[in-house]
Amino acid sequence: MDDQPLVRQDPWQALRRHTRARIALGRVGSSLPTREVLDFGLSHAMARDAVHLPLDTDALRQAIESLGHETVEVASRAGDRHTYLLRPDLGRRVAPEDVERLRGMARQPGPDLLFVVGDGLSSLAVARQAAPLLAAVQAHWPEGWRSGPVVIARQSRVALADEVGEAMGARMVAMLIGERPGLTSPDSLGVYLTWAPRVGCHDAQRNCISNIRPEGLSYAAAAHKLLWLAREASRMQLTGVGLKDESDVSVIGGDDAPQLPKV
Amino acid sequence: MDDQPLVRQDPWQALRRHTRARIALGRVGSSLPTREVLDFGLSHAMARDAVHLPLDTDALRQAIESLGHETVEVASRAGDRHTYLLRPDLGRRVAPEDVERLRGMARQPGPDLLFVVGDGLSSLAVARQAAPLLAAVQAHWPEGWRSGPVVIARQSRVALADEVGEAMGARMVAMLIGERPGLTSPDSLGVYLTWAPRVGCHDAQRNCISNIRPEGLSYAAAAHKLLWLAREASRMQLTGVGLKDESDVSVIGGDDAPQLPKV
Amino acid sequence: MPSRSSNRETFVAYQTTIGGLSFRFDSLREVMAKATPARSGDHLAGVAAVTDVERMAARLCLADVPLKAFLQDLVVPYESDEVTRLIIDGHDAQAFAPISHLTVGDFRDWLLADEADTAALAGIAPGVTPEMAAAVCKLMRNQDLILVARKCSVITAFRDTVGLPGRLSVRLQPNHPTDDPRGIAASMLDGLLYGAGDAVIGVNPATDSIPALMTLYDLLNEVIEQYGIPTQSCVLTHVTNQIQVMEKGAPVDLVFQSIAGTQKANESFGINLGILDEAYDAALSLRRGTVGQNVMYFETGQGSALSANAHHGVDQQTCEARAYAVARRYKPLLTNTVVGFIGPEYLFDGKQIIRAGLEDHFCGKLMGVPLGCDVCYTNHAEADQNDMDTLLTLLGTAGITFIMGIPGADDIMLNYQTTSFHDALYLRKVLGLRPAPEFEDWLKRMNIMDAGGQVQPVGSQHAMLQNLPRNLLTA
Amino acid sequence: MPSRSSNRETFVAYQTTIGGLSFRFDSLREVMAKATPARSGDHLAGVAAVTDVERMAARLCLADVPLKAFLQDLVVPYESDEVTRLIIDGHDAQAFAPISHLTVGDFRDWLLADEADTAALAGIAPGVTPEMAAAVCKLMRNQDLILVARKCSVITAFRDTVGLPGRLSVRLQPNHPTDDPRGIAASMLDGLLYGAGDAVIGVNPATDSIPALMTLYDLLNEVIEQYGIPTQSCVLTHVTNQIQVMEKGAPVDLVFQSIAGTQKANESFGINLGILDEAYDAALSLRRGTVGQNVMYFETGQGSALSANAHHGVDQQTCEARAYAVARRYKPLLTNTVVGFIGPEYLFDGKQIIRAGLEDHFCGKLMGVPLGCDVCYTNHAEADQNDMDTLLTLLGTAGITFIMGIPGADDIMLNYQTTSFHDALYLRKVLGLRPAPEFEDWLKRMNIMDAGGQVQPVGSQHAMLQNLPRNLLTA
Ligand code: B12
Ligand code: B12
Repeated sequence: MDDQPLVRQDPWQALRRHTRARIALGRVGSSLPTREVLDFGLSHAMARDAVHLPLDTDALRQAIESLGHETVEVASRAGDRHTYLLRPDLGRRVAPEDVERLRGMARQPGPDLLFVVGDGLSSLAVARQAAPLLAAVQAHWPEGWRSGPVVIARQSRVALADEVGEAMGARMVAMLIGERPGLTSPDSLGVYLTWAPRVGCHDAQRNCISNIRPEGLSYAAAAHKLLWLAREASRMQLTGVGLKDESDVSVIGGDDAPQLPKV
Repeated sequence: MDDQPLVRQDPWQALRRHTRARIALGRVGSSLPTREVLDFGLSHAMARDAVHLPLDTDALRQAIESLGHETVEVASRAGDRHTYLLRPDLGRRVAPEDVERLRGMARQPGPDLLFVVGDGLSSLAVARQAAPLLAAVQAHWPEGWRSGPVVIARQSRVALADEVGEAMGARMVAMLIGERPGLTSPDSLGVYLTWAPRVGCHDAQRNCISNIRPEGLSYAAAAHKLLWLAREASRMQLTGVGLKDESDVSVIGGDDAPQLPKV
Repeated sequence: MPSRSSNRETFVAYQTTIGGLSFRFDSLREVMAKATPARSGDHLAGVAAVTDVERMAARLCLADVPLKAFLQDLVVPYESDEVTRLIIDGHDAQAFAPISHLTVGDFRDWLLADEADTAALAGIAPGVTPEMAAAVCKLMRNQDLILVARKCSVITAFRDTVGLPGRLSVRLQPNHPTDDPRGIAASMLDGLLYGAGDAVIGVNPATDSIPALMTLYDLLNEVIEQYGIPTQSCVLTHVTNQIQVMEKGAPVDLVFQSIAGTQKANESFGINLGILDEAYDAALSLRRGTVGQNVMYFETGQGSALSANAHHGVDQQTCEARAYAVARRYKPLLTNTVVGFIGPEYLFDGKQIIRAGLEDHFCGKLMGVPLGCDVCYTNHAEADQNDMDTLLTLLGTAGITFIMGIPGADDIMLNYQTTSFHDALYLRKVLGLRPAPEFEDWLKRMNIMDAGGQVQPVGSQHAMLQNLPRNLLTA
Repeated sequence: MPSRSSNRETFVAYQTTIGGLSFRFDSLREVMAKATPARSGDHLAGVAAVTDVERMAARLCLADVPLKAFLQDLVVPYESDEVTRLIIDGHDAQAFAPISHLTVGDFRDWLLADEADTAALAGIAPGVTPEMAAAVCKLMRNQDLILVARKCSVITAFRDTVGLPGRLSVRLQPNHPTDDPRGIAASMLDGLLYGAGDAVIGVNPATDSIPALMTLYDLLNEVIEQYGIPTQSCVLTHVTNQIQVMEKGAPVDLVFQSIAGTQKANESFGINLGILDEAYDAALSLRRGTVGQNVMYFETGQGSALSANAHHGVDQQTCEARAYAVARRYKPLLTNTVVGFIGPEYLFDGKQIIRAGLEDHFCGKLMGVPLGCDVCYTNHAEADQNDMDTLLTLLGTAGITFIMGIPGADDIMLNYQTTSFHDALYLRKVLGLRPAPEFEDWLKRMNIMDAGGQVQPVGSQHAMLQNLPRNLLTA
């Protein structure tokens, strides 16, 4: 067994340029080579840390305010990370005192589209992608639409935006939230758009745009999709399964929004 | 499959009178019948509780004192049950203030045989078997042997007796300790006898008598064995692998000590 | 019929006494929940037993409940839940007859007897309601779940035959965070050359956009045709999207949907039985299967009903089994429990994930559903690759129908770790399992598998590398 | 030779950098300890990695260590430890040659390659030191430990042949809290009628008394002769007692001893290699074996060295592997890791017990030792029967040589839960494993096993029930 290399390489290494998926790893017998097992283990150790990394709200607030937005900070009812992980029910609700504060800030009529930025399962995602995405949205903000302050939420789940939106009297709310960190994508942002937000909305009543980060969906593409969906939602007075995303068709007309990769 | 009973009984049920082992349980296919799985699960739930049951030192002290012994209470360095379970090193050492107290009580010359009663892994064992065993020992106490106070120790391991014995200047120490609780024997007591106890003695330097409880080794038989070993230890100036238990031979002479079951 | 759920009051409370302590449970639902092995989701829901002894007390009660009681004492009301109605109205009394006289405890004994062979188990499957399966499961040890599941056989077919004894199929899951067709094709090739893909080539699209989905269908279809692979494709978007693309003429092999065990949970997924019926009929009418017409692929997973606050006080394992009743209605090719997928709030650690995986597989198979398992965990759970190896090996022994296959076990779009192509080879090797027969023939024809049935390394001159999928050439 | 251990200083410190953070380890011993999967014993000893990232850093370092380094950089000093001397002086350089150029990381790759078949693995075994086995083990996933162990074959014999491929043997462990011969005989009968006992009939005596031990030997010997069982007996008392009873003419088949991986730990057990040599010679001279002369039975288990404060800063898994070097010297019939036996201070929960069981089995087999496993837990550990089912099934898949068999899994003398006769039948059934061939023939002759190889219920007229062991008659 000495004349053969220990690890049998896969001869399709070149395809690696098309994806960050762990393809062409090679094999020993039918198993993963040691170097891949170690690399994977290291990624796992780091991804676990990413889950627990607290959100630097100061830095985020500054980044968002520098775009010209007001910000408000709220906390969910999950007091710490451990509670957050085991009690999604608490992560979906705004701390009572913060609800009051939001109600106090509400204006009549409320925002057409309110933004909530929540740490979710990856504060890294929010730290890296939230401000650039907001900037991209701003660049194409629909004429005449009222905005509101950007609400920054700690220990939050997607549905927390419902209570925020309700308290602020928003027509629609977009939750920008850290998706759970993966080994290769520890900083991926998801956006969940909900028409007529109120406590008790369910997920079939939202639309989702996911995998937003430089190696995933670009800010520009995500912003385009979000505004397309928001406009349609406004027209149809709903979000969720009833609202089908045809945004890629509309771009074919020569709009300046970037296209998704095509075959 | 309807004419046969669901559970195939084993036709050697009668042998159950010879042992509390779970024999002749019957079978379904080759698996345990449901009733046995449930019975086992219940025993497990209860045995787990037994591990955590704290020792009622007041009751134990009274029982021992009513035999005419003085008692002293000490604690190990393991502050609570959780620490105790994970830190045997701490359970083997007497709390520093208690060591001082013991040293203060030591007389010259020290006891020939000192008793330590430790909760170990089953406070139930100690609560039930310690006083009766001490009584049985007392009944055959060697003439002229000095005793000492009975030391009651919380959160203790076997080796804790070494430090106690050393502090009290004992020639020998016998640790009466709760063995880990089994499903069928949650209250079994073990005795570990150590010649010239001092911190750092190892287990090859002790003798052990185990499974003391009414359904196991009787108090009388255990006491007989212990005193036989103690006398021999005294003669040979050692305990441990060098001291072989021949106590069952000596009883054949017509001694009044009870015999172990024989073929 | 509507009177069924109100019958519940006619049952006396469930109670038992242990060592002087008396335990009382107000409903069958409560007995079921408290009898369940500990898991975080049931704690979250507030329905779990508080002590080990209370848990055993509930099991003792449960063991004495007659199976018939589950047809009367309904854990979710008949009137307000279409899944309950499906279970009750669709119950096959004839199939149930051989076990109708048994208690839950007896049922476990019955299942483990050697007389309960593959045929006997297949015979009773339509008579087993999800609640019966869940109940008996709670009395069973891991080894029981393995032993009985192994005796069950559920065989389905589309372009190949899935679930034959001694076989293990793999879903090839070539996900990409932007659905980039080159990225997806590259992962497909990786998987095919590692012998994976006989269950389905199923991609989770990052996008929800109809035009982009159409593109994906074409891509999958082209690769399957280009290499003549006896397998089926699937795009795991919302079922309503799939209905739309079928109308637009997309080449849809399998229709996918996530399903849950209560009407309300399904509503939170934006579905109901009517929508599923519609999709099912549409897919059947395409007649794209060659060796069979099982056209549905479902995913389930403990915790989804609770997450949607739609669990009605029912424990998550019972909710999960109810989802299999939904699946069963549509004779699916595949049903997949994504067991550690959601997170630690439902299954805290490796131990809970392992147990749940075995439970789900057992309940599904007992009910006659072709259960596979996404042996997986997230980075916020207390689990690691060793736990996955463990569950994988146990499920292989239990006769799991299929598992996932992903490059290097790392899903770069869904952000979790599942099983890799290498893992599948491990399992096939260590337990002597083979792919679906049609796919196995194809692997041999393509010189991916040797005569001894081992998937061997291919050289750079391999036919598939010389003849790449179209979109990889135009890169 | 004595210079070996001081050579350590010539090695540079082990270090690696991860994402800007640099990790440094002062010794190979430290790298080994920190590379180990998390377990309570290493925390107790203060040698475990503090974070997951530090653990991975240690593994990265360890992967680059040449196997040769383990012959130089000794984890326990050569001068002061006879186990180290045994390892170094007994190292077979010729057997080591095929792997001598490898690093630890390469060694894992080498082991997993298909070319590393049973013969190749047997060839290197005498060249594998415990530290090499422990090191590579730390880089391996559970599935790797299973896959490689499965390829290893260690066959031994006394009155039957243990360790043949496709076979699983069982130690019948008929313990009783007062060594009551009727109680012991009753448990023996129970086990034999369930097809258990081909590894050994081995009783742990509650007593340490020489006369009482003589009685036990006679009892075991009589039952074996009465039924003509092709198996061996053992009384698990201290080896010095066994030397005494052999002198007194007791019918000793196997000599037993608990062993550990350092001289100091063995001293705390009251033994050293000299004592073991003496016992070994004495047992060999009795020539009581028929088909072979493997006369020793050892037990080991992670944590014993640390418990005796005799671990020298070495992690518990490496200490354990060193115990196999002691075992190997005596060509034992059986070596048994009692994996969850001691308690949670060394292996906290089911997960740690499962991992340790797989590690021990792998290391033992790799070193050429006939490893069995006492798949067990105590009531103070966080484990239950489900964990045992899991480990049992994994070890069966990995080709474990033997397991324990106890009535109902409950040892009423040692106070812990191990595997039952039923568990052994489960494992044999689900994986198609058979007992030792001579014992299998006996089971068939005795109408305990049917022609299909299944152990079937016997009727009350069964020959063994009609002809009870003597002491059960005189009850
Ligand atoms: C976890 C998860 C689920 C879980 C959610 C249960 C739970 N309690 O977490 C389950 C398995 C039930 C699920 C189901 C579905 N999901 Co999903 N899911 C995810 C995943 C992997 C992670 C989400 C996350 O990290 N959220 C962040 C945390 C902090 O928020 P949270 O409040 O804890 O989680 C909530 C949301 O995740 C929400 N949610 C989950 N999936 C979806 C999908 C849609 C369309 C919406 C509106 C909401 C939603 O449910 C959770 C509870 O409220 C993402 C992939 C990703 N990279 O993000 C896909 C993802 C969001 N899901 C997706 C899809 C398509 C679905 C389904 C529609 C599939 C189907 N055909 O049935 C269903 C139904 C969704 C619904 N209406 O409820 C797509 C969305 C594509 C898109 N752009 O619209 C994604 C991006 C993955 C994919 N590409 O397939 N999902
Ligand atoms: C756990 C255990 C062990 C563990 C101890 C490691 C540990 N850290 O716990 C291991 C596996 C290493 C072990 C080894 C042996 N044990 Co042991 N062990 C037990 C067991 C099951 C439980 C003990 C217990 O609960 N202790 C109570 C707790 C609270 O105390 P602890 O401080 O945590 O534990 C200490 C003692 O248990 C001590 N210890 C353990 N076994 C023995 C045996 C002897 C002779 C002595 C002196 C001390 C000793 O070691 C521990 C650490 O210091 C008992 C059975 C029982 N029902 O009690 C048998 C038991 C005590 N052991 C026994 C024997 C024979 C042995 C061995 C001599 C076997 C052999 N041939 O090598 C060896 C060597 C013992 C030694 N000199 O160190 C016999 C003793 C018979 C007798 N009357 O003398 C018993 C009764 C079981 C049996 N019947 O086989 N044992």
